[in-house]
Amino acid sequence: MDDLYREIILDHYQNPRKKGKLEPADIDYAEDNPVCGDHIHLTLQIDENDVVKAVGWEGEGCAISQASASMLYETLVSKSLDEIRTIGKDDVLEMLGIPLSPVRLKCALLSLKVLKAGAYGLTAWPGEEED
Amino acid sequence: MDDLYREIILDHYQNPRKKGKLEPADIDYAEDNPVCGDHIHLTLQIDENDVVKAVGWEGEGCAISQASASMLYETLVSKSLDEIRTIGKDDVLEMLGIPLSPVRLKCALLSLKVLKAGAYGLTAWPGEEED
Amino acid sequence: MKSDYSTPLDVDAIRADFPILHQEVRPGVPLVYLDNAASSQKPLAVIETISDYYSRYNANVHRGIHKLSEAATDAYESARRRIQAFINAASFREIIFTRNTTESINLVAQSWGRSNLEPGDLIVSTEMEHHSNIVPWQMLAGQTGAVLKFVPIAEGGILDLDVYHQLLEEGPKLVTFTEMSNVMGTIPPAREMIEAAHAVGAVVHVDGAQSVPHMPVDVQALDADFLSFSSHKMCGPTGVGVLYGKREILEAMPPFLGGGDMIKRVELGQSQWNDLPYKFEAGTPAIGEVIGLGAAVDYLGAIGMDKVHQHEQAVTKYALDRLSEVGGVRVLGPEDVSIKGGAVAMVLDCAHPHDVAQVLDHHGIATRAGHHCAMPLHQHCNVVASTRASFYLYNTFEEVDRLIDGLYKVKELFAR
Amino acid sequence: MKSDYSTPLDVDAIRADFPILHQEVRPGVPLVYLDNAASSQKPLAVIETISDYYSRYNANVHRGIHKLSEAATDAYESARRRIQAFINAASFREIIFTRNTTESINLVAQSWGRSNLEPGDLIVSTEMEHHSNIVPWQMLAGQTGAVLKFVPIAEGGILDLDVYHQLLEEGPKLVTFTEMSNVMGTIPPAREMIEAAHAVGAVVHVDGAQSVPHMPVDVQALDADFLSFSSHKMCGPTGVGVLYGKREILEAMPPFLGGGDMIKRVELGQSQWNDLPYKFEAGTPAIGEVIGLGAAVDYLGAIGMDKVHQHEQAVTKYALDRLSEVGGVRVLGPEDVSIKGGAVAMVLDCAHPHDVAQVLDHHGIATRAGHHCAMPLHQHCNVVASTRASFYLYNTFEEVDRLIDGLYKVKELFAR
Ligand SMILES: Cc1ncc(COP(=O)(O)O)c(C=O)c1O
Ligand SMILES: Cc1ncc(COP(=O)(O)O)c(C=O)c1O
Repeated sequence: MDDLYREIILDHYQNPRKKGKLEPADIDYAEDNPVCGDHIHLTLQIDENDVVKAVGWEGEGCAISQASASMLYETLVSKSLDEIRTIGKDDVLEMLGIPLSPVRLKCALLSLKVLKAGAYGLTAWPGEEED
Repeated sequence: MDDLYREIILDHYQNPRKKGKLEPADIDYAEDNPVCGDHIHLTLQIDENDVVKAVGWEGEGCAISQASASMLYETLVSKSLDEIRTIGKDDVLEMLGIPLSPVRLKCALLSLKVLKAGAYGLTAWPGEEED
Repeated sequence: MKSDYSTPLDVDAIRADFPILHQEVRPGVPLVYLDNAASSQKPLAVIETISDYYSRYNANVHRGIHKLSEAATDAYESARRRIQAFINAASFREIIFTRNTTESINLVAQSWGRSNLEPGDLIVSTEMEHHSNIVPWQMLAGQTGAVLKFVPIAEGGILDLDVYHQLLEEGPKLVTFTEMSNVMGTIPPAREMIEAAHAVGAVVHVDGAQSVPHMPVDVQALDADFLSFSSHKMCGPTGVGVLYGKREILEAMPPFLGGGDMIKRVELGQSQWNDLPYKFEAGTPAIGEVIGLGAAVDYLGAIGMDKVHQHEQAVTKYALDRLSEVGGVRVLGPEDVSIKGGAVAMVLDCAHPHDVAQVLDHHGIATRAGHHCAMPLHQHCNVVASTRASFYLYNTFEEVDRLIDGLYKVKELFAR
Repeated sequence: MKSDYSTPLDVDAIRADFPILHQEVRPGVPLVYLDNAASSQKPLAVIETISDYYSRYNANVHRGIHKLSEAATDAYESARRRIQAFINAASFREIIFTRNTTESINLVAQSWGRSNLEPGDLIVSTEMEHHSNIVPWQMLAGQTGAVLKFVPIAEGGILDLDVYHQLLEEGPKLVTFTEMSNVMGTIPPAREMIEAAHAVGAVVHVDGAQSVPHMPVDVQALDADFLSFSSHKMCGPTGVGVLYGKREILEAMPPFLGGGDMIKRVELGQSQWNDLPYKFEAGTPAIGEVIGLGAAVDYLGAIGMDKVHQHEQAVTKYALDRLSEVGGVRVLGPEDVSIKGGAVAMVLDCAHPHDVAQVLDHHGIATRAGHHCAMPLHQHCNVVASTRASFYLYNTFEEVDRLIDGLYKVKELFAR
């Protein structure tokens, strides 16, 4: 049971960071995980140097999807879009640090997918860009 | 091998009776066996008492379908439409007198089907009227 | 505890027939399979029928003049007749093999719908439907200009029949609804609904994906014009579904897919369609799977669908009663098992449905989490998702106890 | 006799893999299965893969958060990737599972065709096609007002490429042809034909029902836009087929069937489609059968499709040479095995094709008689039907001898 949900995941799930919707936002993007109905809506304010000034997000869903959003989005402020581009599937999985089945992988990666789609228009799931 | 094709079937196949097309005809009907491309075209002249005056048929196909047509249609002259109506699947099979698999059954019964469809508008395969 | 809940089935004997049930998902954790509404397990008789087909008499059907093809054709057509008997259809010609319920519904929408509907014509479905009984009608409405309206869900997870009757007054051309909800288990009064729809001249399609596997269904008693169901949910293999249709309606319909077997004659300029049911079975059918479904209906028929239904009612009642003890659990849909099949969708206060399923899986209990292909229903219930336990003839009261124990573990983990 | 004909396969070892081959159709009469173009037999590995799926990890795919569903999803998607590799597709998203070749072709006709063709647009097919590659286009032409023209068959059973190039000058929107005739075995110059069609802007569909099972097919080398084939003809189970399509073309196409799994979101008013390939896989797929097909391509791939093809060429050459000794036998199509697969359709002077097949069956030899779903081709050959022997990797030179002996018996019976 121990490795099923780590303490930090339950903490981010129960106390999500950076919740809220920025208005106006330079990047404003929302998506669902069709498999299960998880939903994440991300808003970012970007300064003239392409650096993230502020982050706000809203969402509903399982502990994995919401904790992953909270953990990931918390790290975005003061990162440049170029830096953010390098964040990959493995970074998010490492952050979560638990074994995930393919279905739950989508829960875990929805936050990253929304980020990449909102910021760069990428539509593939992280890790599946090369299909 | 003996019971595969009886002598009489080979005889009717190689020397078909009543071949030809009547013109004019009171009943004129043709049909295929879609499974295998057997084709039978039957023409009948009927007198004012609903009795068959003359029979002519044309066809192409396997020994079973053509022998069955020859054997069946040979018996029609001077029968009334009412008598013909009573001819059934089993009569034809008895006439042929060999065991038939379901596919070959259609070969064997095409002649009867054409007769029933031409004379009474029945569209079902003989034996399947009650589906 | 279970003395109040009586089943007509010898469940131990039934479980012995299902090889998959006797496994541990992790060492020491035996499988409890409660995902039957998604897909059922298969008895050995079905698995062996399929192996036997491929090992002894596999061949293409209908056109072959050789022993294997004759044997395959016999078995394929015999399965059709046993499936016909299973739902009491009047003729084998009314049994069309498709891939699944979804394809059956699309066949009706595309063949019947496109040739019968005009702009402004009304199609009535319900908010309780599986996506497979919504999307094909949306597509059809887009293609024909027909209008699609939905019977809402009323208090208690049942259809709002007042609205249904109001919609009937608008003179729909087609009415379609599920005979058992795959989420809430709701069993609507199908016969009365069909009668009322017929009274205003509508053609009625019934989604039998959940009802046919779980209770007796008699298409002639129902007087349904169409009924769709899937093999994989009723002890049969994947890859095959059934569309039942009344013969005179099917006769008048144009074909759905074109190709081999569904024609009598092909010339370059035109083709002539084959007789029913072959007109609707283009190409090589799912021969082994149809034969497998034949073995499945033999299996279910020998047990008796009335008993299967009674057993599931008893297990469901027990589950509902025990769930009410847990606290913080909201069960979607009716609580009266006389109008509810064995699908129990729930939402816990303390945890998301996915997390519930994940923790349950950790304890060997297979349930399903998500919208169960019924987003509008979940929207109506004001939830994004639910965790669903769904029962079948081989589930036991002890397995319900395991489920309840699992839910207590969920609460422990999340309700801190 | 067979010393001239060399095969790269250890056919005895291969035969040992196919349980069905080791039977007598009547006491003392062993089965000779020469109906492979209709449907192939299945190796034990495929049969056991299917049983194993139903016995150990059967569950619905894609949405489940439990061990069985994860295992089923893994196996299903892994099969997709091995099938992708088998035909060298660029992405797993280009592999869509259907019921059979026929459904694959209908999918292209209905989804691509209905959204891309206008009245007067030209579709080019050929006279050599299986009905499944004619009827869907006839239906589409009827629905859209497009015009369907056919490349005729030239002397020697090959396509008349002069006419093909003339038709291309008319600027067809779609060209469709078989990569191997199921009657005459003809293998047209597919790559050149596709290149020429692309040069005039046509989209090309290739019917791979016979080519994919019998020779190496590389969709990227071919540059086909669509390729259709069936599992049951390539050592896999019935109930599943494949449509390959180039990703950018598939992306632009509307869905074919609506329902569960092919959507991202369903609201009562509208739905949003899922990503490829799921957009085209509505409802519960043929899970067990796809996994079985995965085992089949593993089996064929391990042997090597080039070797399968060489073996069939050797057996076919031997058959053609021996047939020429019999006398009174007309073989349809090419005699050069470099452009002919292992389908040998023949017409005897003395007996109807049905009767030939029936007598052969009496001697244990399974062939097929009729039009083989290719009426226009037979019309071109001026015959109503033919008897077809068709070979696969497990057929032997001795079995060809049995066929020839059988034909002598036919002559004995009928040529009196
Ligand atoms: C060339 C060709 N195309 C299409 C088909 C149709 O295949 P299926 O019946 O599996 O859909 C066949 C099979 O007979 C064929 O040989
Ligand atoms: C009520 C209902 N309708 C339709 C379907 C679709 O069935 P299939 O996926 O077998 O096409 C399901 C299965 O989930 C169902 O429960």
